[in-house]
Amino acid sequence: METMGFLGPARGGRRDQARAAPVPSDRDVAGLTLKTAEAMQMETMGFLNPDRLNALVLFLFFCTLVLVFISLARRGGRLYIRKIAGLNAIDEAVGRATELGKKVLYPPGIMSLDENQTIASLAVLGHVARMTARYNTELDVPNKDPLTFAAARETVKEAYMAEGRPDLYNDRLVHYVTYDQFAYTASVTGIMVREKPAANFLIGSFYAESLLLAEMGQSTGAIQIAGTAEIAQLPFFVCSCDYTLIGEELYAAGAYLSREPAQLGSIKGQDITKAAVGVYIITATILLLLGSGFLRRLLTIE
Amino acid sequence: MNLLGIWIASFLTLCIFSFLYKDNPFFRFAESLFAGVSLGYYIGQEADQTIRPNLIEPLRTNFAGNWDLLIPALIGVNLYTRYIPKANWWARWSLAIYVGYYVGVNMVQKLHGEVLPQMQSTVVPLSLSAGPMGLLNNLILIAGVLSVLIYFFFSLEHKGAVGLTSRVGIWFLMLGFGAAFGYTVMGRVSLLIGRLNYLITQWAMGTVDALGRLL
Amino acid sequence: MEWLNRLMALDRRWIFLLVAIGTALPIIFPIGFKVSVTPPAKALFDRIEQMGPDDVVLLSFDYGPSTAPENDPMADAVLRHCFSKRVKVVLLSLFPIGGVTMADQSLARVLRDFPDIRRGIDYAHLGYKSGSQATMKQMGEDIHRVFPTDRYGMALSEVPLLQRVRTYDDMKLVVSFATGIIGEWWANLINAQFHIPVAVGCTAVSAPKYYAYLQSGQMVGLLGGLKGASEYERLVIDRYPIVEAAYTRAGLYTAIKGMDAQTIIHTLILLFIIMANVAFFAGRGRAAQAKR
Amino acid sequence: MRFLRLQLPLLLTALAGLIPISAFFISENATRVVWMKDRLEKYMIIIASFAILLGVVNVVQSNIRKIERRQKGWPYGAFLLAGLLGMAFCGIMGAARIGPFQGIGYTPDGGRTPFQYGAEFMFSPLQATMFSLLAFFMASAAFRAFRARNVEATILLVAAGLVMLGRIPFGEMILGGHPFLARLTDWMMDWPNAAAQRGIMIGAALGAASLSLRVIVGIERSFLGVEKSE
Repeated sequence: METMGFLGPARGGRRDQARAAPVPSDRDVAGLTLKTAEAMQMETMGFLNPDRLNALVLFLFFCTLVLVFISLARRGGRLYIRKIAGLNAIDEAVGRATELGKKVLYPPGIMSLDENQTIASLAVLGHVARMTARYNTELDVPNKDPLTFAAARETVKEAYMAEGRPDLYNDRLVHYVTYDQFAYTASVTGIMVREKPAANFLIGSFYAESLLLAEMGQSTGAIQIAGTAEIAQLPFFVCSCDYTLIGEELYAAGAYLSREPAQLGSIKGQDITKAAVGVYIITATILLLLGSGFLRRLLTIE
Repeated sequence: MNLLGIWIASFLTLCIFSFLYKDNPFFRFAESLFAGVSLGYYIGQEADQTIRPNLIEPLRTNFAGNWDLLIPALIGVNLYTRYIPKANWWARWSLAIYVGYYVGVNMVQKLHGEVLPQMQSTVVPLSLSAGPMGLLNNLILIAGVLSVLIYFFFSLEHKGAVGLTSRVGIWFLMLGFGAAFGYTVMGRVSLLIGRLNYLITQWAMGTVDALGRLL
Repeated sequence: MEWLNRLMALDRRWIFLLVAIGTALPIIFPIGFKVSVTPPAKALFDRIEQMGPDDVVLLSFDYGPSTAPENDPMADAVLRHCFSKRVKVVLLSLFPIGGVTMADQSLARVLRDFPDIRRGIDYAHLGYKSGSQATMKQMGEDIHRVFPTDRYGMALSEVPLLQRVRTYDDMKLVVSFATGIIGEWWANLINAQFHIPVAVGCTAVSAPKYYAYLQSGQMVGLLGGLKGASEYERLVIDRYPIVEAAYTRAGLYTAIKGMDAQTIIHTLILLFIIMANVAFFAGRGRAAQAKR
Repeated sequence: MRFLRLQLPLLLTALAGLIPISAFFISENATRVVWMKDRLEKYMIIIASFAILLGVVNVVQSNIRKIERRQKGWPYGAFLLAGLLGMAFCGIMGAARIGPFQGIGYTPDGGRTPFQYGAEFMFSPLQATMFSLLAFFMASAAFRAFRARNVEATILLVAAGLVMLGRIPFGEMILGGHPFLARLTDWMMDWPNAAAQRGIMIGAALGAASLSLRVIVGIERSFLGVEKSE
């Protein structure tokens, strides 16, 4: 993960991976001749890639469940969603900034829109921006990725419109800093020590800068709510922030905050899939114990 | 030229380190310069490594075969319509295409590349063939994965058995986080060693060397 | 009990100062904590030790400046080992951001102590080539086609050493000094297809991943982070006096010095943690008493 | 109008999302689909490159405003612009191969292009130094956070402490040369830590996939700024 931590995001992450060749499969190693033979065989086998049938089954299973629960929720089925402490604390954090007359700082991660965590972060940003609009609290959204910057501007603008406060919105709320991970970190820590925001939201995809931002924010006494699915960075957020959204909690945050039935329904569908995954693991383990590796083999990816 | 460069680099290094004491004009200078230089750096990188080989060169050498590359160029240019008051919502189209594409890529990648293999490596033999320790390890692995998954259940109240299991899940998370924290300290310390070593050997000793040669 | 409160609220700048001193001191005054050698490092050492002056080793520099403090010492140590043993070396880089500079610099550092090692005869430097995976595979067919000229602009056919090196079959070992995925490709792609033994020197953070390749036999040796590098330095120093002289030169950065700093910082952090907890519990005890 | 403003973006998102999904499941000899996916991948890289200027425009605008109005700290805005323009100029001239600007790396004879000079003596050291600050913050975070406040914090603390001890020769010294701590470290990384990571990963992957689906069907649209009321 070291490259991802340092060079990856600095050079634009996924786009670089896209440029590099994908991780090789056995077929690649076997060489071209095999490939053509197999291609001929596949032509007779039809339209679908036989290597990915297991993924297709999972995909269809997952989509069906999520979509079914979305439509059930829309028809008015009541859904229970457990409390997520980090998200309930958002009100408290923005409230404190309002009381103290200080700003709310929201760096939406350092990755582009090609990363789902960024999309998830923007959903939370929409909620936070509506609150700052409602209470007339200053909001500051510094950006590292230019596309995220463009989208964050739309998100915040729409939040201020929705709250009926277009007068409070201006383009300076969301601004661009630089494309380098650590130059961005230097600027954001600069904002933290100079302007002493009362609440810092570190939600999205963060890499090595996570600890720098979180520790610096901690030293200025801000309430900090962090959230990421970058496993390597979670320990630092957990140590230095008041609340941390871990992995899946980040992705669910937008739905949780929106309280829209459709969004909550998707979370229910996701939960059922998770249960199915657990049951599958247990069943496959028992079968393996009885001497059949069949269910385990089904999970093999080419 | 080289020694001058090393002096510049060392000065900037010290400017950044000064922030550890407190915010000061030197750090602010380095911070601003860094923001500017890095942005300029990526403009250069993108121009030379992306725009040139992926857009300009293909269009120049074989326009007929690559004319379609003008489409993304147009989508890219469309991002700037935000500055035209009447068309300031056109940019949405570009964002929609970009987000849509990657959301699709991520969806299959996550299900195929993460869920399936992680499930598979959790299905481990619970037999004594690998010795009692091997069995214990495998049990720990399965228990850990399942309890963490239970922690992530959103639509169940965390009470009773579910609450207990999810608590165990949190313990697993904390153990993992602690271990990972301790493990990372090492790599980070070597970064600092690298910087201090630069200051000591390249800058201090390099300057002494150069002075010696001069005299 | 005032000191307890003060300790709990210790200004972190004191911690910063101690960390700075703890890191800088060993660079200037090496301590030389004893390093125990692990089997994966010894395996790589033994393999090169068994080679003779006719054998060729390929060193791939697959890292950049960001992890140089970890990767540099391993590259230097392996290079010194090969040169002491007169094993022939071919260098190249597949890492786009600064990899080839790493190779240049490592070579320059090591050559200072080996005045009789000749370019083109004892070693060859191919330079950088993009396309990592594809390049690696093409090299299995013909290195001369992938690299028409060497780092210094000379045609490969005119470099004496390379006249007899055309594919992986002409080499005995690949050592990749890697920060990211390229090291894994050597192990799971090139080793699988061309059967040339592979060893990797990786960063501490990625070491656990490589253990899997080691266990499955796709790799013959592993140097993990600064610790692995210091082990290799120790092995080479103990075996070759000429290298020992090189390593005692003032101002040279070595993994052994790095490990000193590492040890001091880890100990320091552990002491901080213990102090903080003692103060925390003492404080809590008093609070409980006050309540009663 | 309403279609262009609201429905078209949602439609484009869904369409763009379905292409890589179907390409993924369709066999590789359906060359058309694969070609289209490869082509789209290239497109995205180009689109993203165009976006960087969007950020540059914003940075230049706001700093010029700062300097013009002599706002607090305006000289820093000037430094920023100087760095930006200087580096960008060398880079663009290098990409176009004009005059002494032959590329952005080293020249064939081993010298540095102006861009490389800036990268090597300003950009890289600044980056590496910021990165190295982590060593300091690791120490201060450990000091503050690792206190045995409750069960969870204690587990965190003990795991971190043991691993740190297991990674240095000192740990072995305490145990009289026995590599127990090093082995314990490896065990913790290989088993409990792997289990935790795997659990997070499976959960997060499902969460991400669910988010993807919400975006594709148009339920989640904050990133577009499309009004909920529209």
